[in-house]
Amino acid sequence: MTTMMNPYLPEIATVLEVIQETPNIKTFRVVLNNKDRMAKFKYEPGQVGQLSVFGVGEATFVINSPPTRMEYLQFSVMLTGEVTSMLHTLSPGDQVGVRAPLGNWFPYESMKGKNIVFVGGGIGMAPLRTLLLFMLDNRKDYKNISLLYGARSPEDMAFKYDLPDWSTRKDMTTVLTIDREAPGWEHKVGLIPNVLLEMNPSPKKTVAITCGPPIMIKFTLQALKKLGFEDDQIVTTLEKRMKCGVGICGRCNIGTKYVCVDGPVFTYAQLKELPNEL
Amino acid sequence: MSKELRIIGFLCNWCSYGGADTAGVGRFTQPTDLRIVRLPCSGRIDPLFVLKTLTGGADGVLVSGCHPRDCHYSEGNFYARRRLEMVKRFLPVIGIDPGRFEYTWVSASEGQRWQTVVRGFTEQVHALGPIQRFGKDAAAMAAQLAASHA
Amino acid sequence: MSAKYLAQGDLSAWLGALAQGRRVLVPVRENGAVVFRPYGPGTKPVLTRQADSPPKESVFPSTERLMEFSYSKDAENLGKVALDIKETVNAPATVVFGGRPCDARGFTVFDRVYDTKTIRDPYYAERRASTLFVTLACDTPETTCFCNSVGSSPVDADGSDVLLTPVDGGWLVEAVSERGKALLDAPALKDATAAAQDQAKAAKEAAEAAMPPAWDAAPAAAKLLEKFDDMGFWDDVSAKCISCGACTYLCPTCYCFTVTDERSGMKGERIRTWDTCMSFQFTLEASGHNPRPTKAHRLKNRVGHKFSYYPDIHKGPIACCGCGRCIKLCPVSVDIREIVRLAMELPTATAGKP
Amino acid sequence: MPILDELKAAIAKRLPELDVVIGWGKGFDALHHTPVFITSEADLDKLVLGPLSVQNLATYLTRYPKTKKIGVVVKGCDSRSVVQLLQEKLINRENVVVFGFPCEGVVDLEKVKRAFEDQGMEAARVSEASFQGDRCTLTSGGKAGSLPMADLWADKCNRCQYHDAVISDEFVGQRLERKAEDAYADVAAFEAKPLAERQAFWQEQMSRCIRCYACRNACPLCVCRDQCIAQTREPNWVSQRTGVEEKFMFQMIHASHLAGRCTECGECERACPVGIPILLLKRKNNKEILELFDYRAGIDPEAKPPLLAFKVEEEKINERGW
Amino acid sequence: MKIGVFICHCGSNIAGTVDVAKVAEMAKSLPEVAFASDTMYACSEPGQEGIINAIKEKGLDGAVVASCTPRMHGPTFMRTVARAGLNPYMFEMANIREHVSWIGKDKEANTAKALDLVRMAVAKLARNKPLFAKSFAINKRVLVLGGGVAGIQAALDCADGGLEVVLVEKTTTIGGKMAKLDKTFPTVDCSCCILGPKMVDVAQHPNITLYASAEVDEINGYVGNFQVKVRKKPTYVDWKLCTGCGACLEKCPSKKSPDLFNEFVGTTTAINIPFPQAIPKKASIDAGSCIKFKTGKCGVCAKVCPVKAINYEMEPEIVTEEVGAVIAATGYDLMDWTVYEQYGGGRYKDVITSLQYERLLSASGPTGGHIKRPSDGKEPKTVVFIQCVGSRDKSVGRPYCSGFCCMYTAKQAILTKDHIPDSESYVFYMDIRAPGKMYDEFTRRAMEEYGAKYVRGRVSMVYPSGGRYVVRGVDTLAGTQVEVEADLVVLAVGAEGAAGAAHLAEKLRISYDSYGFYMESHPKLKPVETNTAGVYVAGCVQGPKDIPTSVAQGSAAAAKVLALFSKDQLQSDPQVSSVDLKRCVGCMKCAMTCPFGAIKEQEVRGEIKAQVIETMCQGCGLCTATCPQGAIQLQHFTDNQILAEINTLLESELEETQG
Repeated sequence: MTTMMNPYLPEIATVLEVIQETPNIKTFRVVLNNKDRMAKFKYEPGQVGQLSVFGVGEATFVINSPPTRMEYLQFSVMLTGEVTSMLHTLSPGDQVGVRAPLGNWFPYESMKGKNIVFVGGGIGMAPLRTLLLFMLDNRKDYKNISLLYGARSPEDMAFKYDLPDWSTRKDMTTVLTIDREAPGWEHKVGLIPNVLLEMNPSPKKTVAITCGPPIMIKFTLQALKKLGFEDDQIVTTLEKRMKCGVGICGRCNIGTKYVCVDGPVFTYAQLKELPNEL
Repeated sequence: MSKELRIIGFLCNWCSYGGADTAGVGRFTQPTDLRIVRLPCSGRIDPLFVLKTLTGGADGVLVSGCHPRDCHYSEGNFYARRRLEMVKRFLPVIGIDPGRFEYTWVSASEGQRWQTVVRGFTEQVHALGPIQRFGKDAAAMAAQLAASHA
Repeated sequence: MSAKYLAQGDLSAWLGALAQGRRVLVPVRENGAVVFRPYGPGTKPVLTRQADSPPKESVFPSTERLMEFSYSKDAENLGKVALDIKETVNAPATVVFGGRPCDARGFTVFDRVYDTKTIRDPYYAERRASTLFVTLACDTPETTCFCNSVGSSPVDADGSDVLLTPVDGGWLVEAVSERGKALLDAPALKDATAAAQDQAKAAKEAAEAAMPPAWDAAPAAAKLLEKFDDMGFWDDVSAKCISCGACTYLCPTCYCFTVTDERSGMKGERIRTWDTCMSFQFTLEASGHNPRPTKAHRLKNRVGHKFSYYPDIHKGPIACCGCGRCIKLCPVSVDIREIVRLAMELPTATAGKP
Repeated sequence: MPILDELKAAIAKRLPELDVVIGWGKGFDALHHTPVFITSEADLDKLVLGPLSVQNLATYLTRYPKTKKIGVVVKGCDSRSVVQLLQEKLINRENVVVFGFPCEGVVDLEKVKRAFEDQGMEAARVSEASFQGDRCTLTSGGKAGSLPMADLWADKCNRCQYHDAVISDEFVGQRLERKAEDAYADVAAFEAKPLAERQAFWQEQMSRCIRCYACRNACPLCVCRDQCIAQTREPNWVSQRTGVEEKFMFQMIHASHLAGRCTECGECERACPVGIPILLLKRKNNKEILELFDYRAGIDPEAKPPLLAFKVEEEKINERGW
Repeated sequence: MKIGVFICHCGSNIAGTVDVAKVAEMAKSLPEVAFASDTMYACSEPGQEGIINAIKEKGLDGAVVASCTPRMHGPTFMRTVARAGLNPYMFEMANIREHVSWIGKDKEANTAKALDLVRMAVAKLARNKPLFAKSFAINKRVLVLGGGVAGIQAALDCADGGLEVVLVEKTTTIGGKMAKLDKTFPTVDCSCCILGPKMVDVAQHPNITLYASAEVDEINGYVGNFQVKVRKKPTYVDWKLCTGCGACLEKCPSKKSPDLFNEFVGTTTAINIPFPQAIPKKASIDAGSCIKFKTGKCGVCAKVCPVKAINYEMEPEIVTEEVGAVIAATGYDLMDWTVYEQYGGGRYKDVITSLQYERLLSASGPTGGHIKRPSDGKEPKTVVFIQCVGSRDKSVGRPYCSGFCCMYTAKQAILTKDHIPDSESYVFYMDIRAPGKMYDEFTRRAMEEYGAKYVRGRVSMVYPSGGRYVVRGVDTLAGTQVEVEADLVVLAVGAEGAAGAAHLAEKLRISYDSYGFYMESHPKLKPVETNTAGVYVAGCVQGPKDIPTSVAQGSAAAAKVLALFSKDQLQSDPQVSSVDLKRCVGCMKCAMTCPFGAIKEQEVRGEIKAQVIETMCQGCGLCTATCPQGAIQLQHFTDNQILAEINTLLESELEETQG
């Protein structure tokens, strides 16, 4: 008889709060209905979860609230397909399914004592937010923390509620940028890789963590290389079409690696080892 | 008439839906089996709607549009006429009585004609009785036939 | 327990006995295709050739319900809707009778993925536990058979519970597993004579000898990875592929699936269905991006998964049982043997591009 | 000169202007041919032609960009698919070179399998096969057997009206100029059965369907393929539920989308790995199309498909309808 | 999604035979429904307020109203929903009055049916998306087709309203049928005298461009932005030069040309000006009868023309005009009465049409206003008028009443007496239809003052006898057979759509009936609109009507155009088709069937894809039914929405079979 959990069976959760982050991104804060399980719920920064709207289906999102702040689990959802458009119709009180945590996480243990550079673009900021907040909550474990966060326009910038804190904190450096000039914008204007080169972070005892749209990742990697970062000093997190989330259903593999169990977090060195099928 | 059967009508907004309205305004009594889906034009009807509805368990499907040459969109019902005729002729090969599907033309002023159409079609479907459904019913039938052949 | 003997005339008696209280799936002919169907009185099993569909459905149905869900409203506040989910595991006691060694072996490929130390798929696992395989050893290979090249043989008992070997007037019946032993306790089965046992041994040897020469597919693992970026190679070998799913759905080892919700009114079900990596939709992302956009990418994944990634992850075994159905039933005869051999730079029947 | 050599010569002549020529080559055993893709003169050796050249190679034409220059060898029936694709402007006439030949017919491998099985021979274990004159000789398991070709031709060949390609840029060999009658007797015979029996027939046949969509993907005119509505949720015509009605819905989609377009190459049915006789559904539509509109698909590249056209006065459709 | 359901009692109209409270109660259990209630009159102000309040209080995303037909109050409730702050398309209606409560008395069955209709509406609404109208600029010019009195009126009113008008007339002069009439009823004033000044106004109006002897070849585009190709037929006279002096007419040796304007009563010259008041007053050559064209010799007109305007080489010319609206006023023609074998089928010279008789009466006509029999030029003493020739006669496929014949026949009887005081007129009629102002009085005058003998009955036969015609009919009032010996028989021939009307309608993409009359948008409430936005009708093109009504419609159509053009931008209906570019395979079958030319090819990253021109799409959905991939979807009537309605109805049964 089975002692292990049915890996396909979601926990039922209630939407606490819905935040319209940008015109096409909404954030959902949910709690598991089973209080005991919610209390015991454990996960690591960078792990993902599957959100279910029963009748429509499941989709994968990173848990972008840190395990150090357990009032709720936060997921940010960009409007792309059937499940996400249904998620966007939800309001507080609505019931969803949650299967989490899934996948691996950021190797924060090995980052202890190092300088950290976060480079996030658009919705790619979501996984970085988890780790950033986690590090801020364990601030003494890390040395300098800097964040470069870019979006197409001010409206497309998510997590606006975090930005005042991040911008004013003394224990981190925050640079915000948008692609093109916009009225009222008081931060940087320019593409992320270019701004990153301007920031000129030293690779010495530093880890860069980056996530964003494929084209941004491509040029950010180039920029980081130019700045002298080694492949194993760069960490990123991938997105793939997933179904089961537990390495069975067979679609999210890149060669031998299943993004849902072996990922989504990879160092650039690991990525380079994988066949070229992103 | 016996127990209600499931009859689904697809009506164009401009003529036949209006004709059904006119029938209502005129209090032209009709059987209650029919459920109407309103569409802009008979040309909007993908023949697959008819097939999906019948194989999905409806006992009858009725399509009605503007009379040929009177289409609100000038040509929609011309295309519909060909497509619907084809679907009607197709039904026998999948084992569905073609009498379960009819298509016709009723204008917005023809309340009386609408009444006649609904009465006639409902009677026709009742004469055929409840449809044998793909899935359960037909599986039983297949088993029965196999047994009788064995 | 010693081996038993089943006379041809006693076959239906044994099948009838096996069918008491469980379903017995046997290969039967339907309009030219041989498929597994529940045994009933009068059923005539086809034991002379490999079934067109393997008995994959017995443990891994093409469609199965994972759970039911239902919504219910708060009478006081209609906008407040509660959700309830119910797990639906369904594992009827089953015997799969008359499959071939390759068919039974297919599930060993599943086992390494579906029931491991870290993850257990309860739907699969429970059905696997409730299903027994009475397998018929092969005598003569079909033109598409190549089990001996993927680490198996026409008389391989791996994955089976009982093995039948053709002997004069019937079959030698040997239990392979403990569970299989229980099946042998039947009046239709007689104790096997030594002669029958010798005949069976000879038959097994003959069957193995009848196979075309084996080529070891193990080195393909590395070779295929080397060819990963050689899209010219994959374009060539996939040129005739029409991207249907016949190869994967008829494969005893292909285990990929998709999950879909179907809802009617306030309730519905979450179901899982076979999926195929040959389909464009398999990896299509909501954004429209597809990491495997062409049939060349997808065929690469099918071959790669079977002969490279799976052996790599599971340290050896190839995710192919060599049954040859993907070749035999492919509408355009895409031949996985040729592709693997080409990747391994071995000579092929068509010498060069397929 | 044997037709095959003529064909090789014709292809060799046109090959320099083409990116690829699609023909048939030897398959995995003596009873199978398989598509081959010829890009150089050396590849010409792979070319074969005969009663085993069953696949309709026109199905590959739409899988290339329209700008690619492609040669394709066609049987009479296959050529109609080419015409239909041209009619629908799905391929560019100037980028396709059609190689025609007088086609005597192809065998139905299912018939071969069964006929030899009756002689105690397994076609799946064939070691040699030959098609000489009107007989087919097979060696399997050390035994040899012979059968008249008349018993083995595919049904479509027995009723073939287009042995010679209806369109070709290069035609090799002598035209057969032969024409059988096709009164759709198979459709009529099926429809003579009681209604419930017809439905039960499909119920039983479709219960074998594994939704592999080989029927669709082998079809030269199923040009939606990756975008087929059988596999979308938007629109959501077919659910993933297990019922036969769901599986059958796709066959209705296929038949419906092919109405007035199907050229009866029979690939859908041939490709089906579990032997579901789905061509019947398309034949039924074709019968009606012929009756209603006096139209056969794949004959005239300039014609307009009847379901994409109309007449203000239809001769054969009762205007008042029901 | 949170849906509100509102079940209307409609007083007792619905509540009488539907248990509305039960429907509302059961609706509460439907998926997505967060609020349901019944309401006395949903369309009333309090009813609408109730809907608005519920939407606001319950935070609803959409509303279903189950009441009357959406054709009646659909727009009303869309505005209600919009007032509550929702997109108006987040609304669906269930028709439980016309389609339920009014057509059956079985309350239980009606209630079940009403609930089904509500379920369907809810299922559909759950898949509705907000739709937004797009604005586009308009070209404030108007095309008027047909220079009869309706077209003239429309053109003048539009021009006076400041619009640029393009007036296209098929023949060489405007004036239409009215110009051919001698007098008009019931005032008996000179037709040409009252029309003439208006024709001159057209010629002189700075805002009007007149193309006579021209037809429309092609119309593309959509409301606000039509492109029209006008084909100017060759007149062989350069109208820029022609002064209308008439010198050519006098000298033309070909005097046997058919006289179109005079309805073929008599003949005219091959080069001619139809009548003295013609606008434009320019000569044109009838190539069919001109000697120069037939033999290559002659050329007299070219020699005598003082301004050298004759040009035998003239070719048709295509002019493209861009307009924002079109008024079709192409009028009517008489039906082909020769199908009446019993009246001689056209073989008797003295059996003529009423319009020919008008020309005989007219002072500018071929007889100079003297009534002369066509056969021998003698003055008729007994004239028989036969009514309803090709009207109200199913046997010739003309079941409708042409409306104006009763009145002009009375007028012609009066005029006959005026012209020939010792004449006798007989009128065979079916009914006298004279419903206008002073109309009935007028017919009575014909009988009472002018002694016209009205015989109620059909004429069964007319046959010649000794230079006269025996008209045999029946007097149904007296119940006797009647025979009258007549010198002249005048047939009141029924009207039908003008020749070529059907063809033009197809270019305009509007529908027409089997008699060639154009369909108005609504027979009562939208009499001059058509179902193609920006295309209007005026006058007899829509159906037979008399002069005052035609003029009124001309003005009405003009008013509609002026109202349309009062805005600088129009909004397109957002309920149009839209293409999923990811899924379109570019087969363009949609474009092949689109009746409006609203789908064009576009190239997206090197691939052909379909593109909907939203302003041209009329929302019929033919493309959606055509597209095999379902990649083009008519918004608001998507496949999934319709499938949801179907599935909802089949649902209870579906659940039983799932495996």
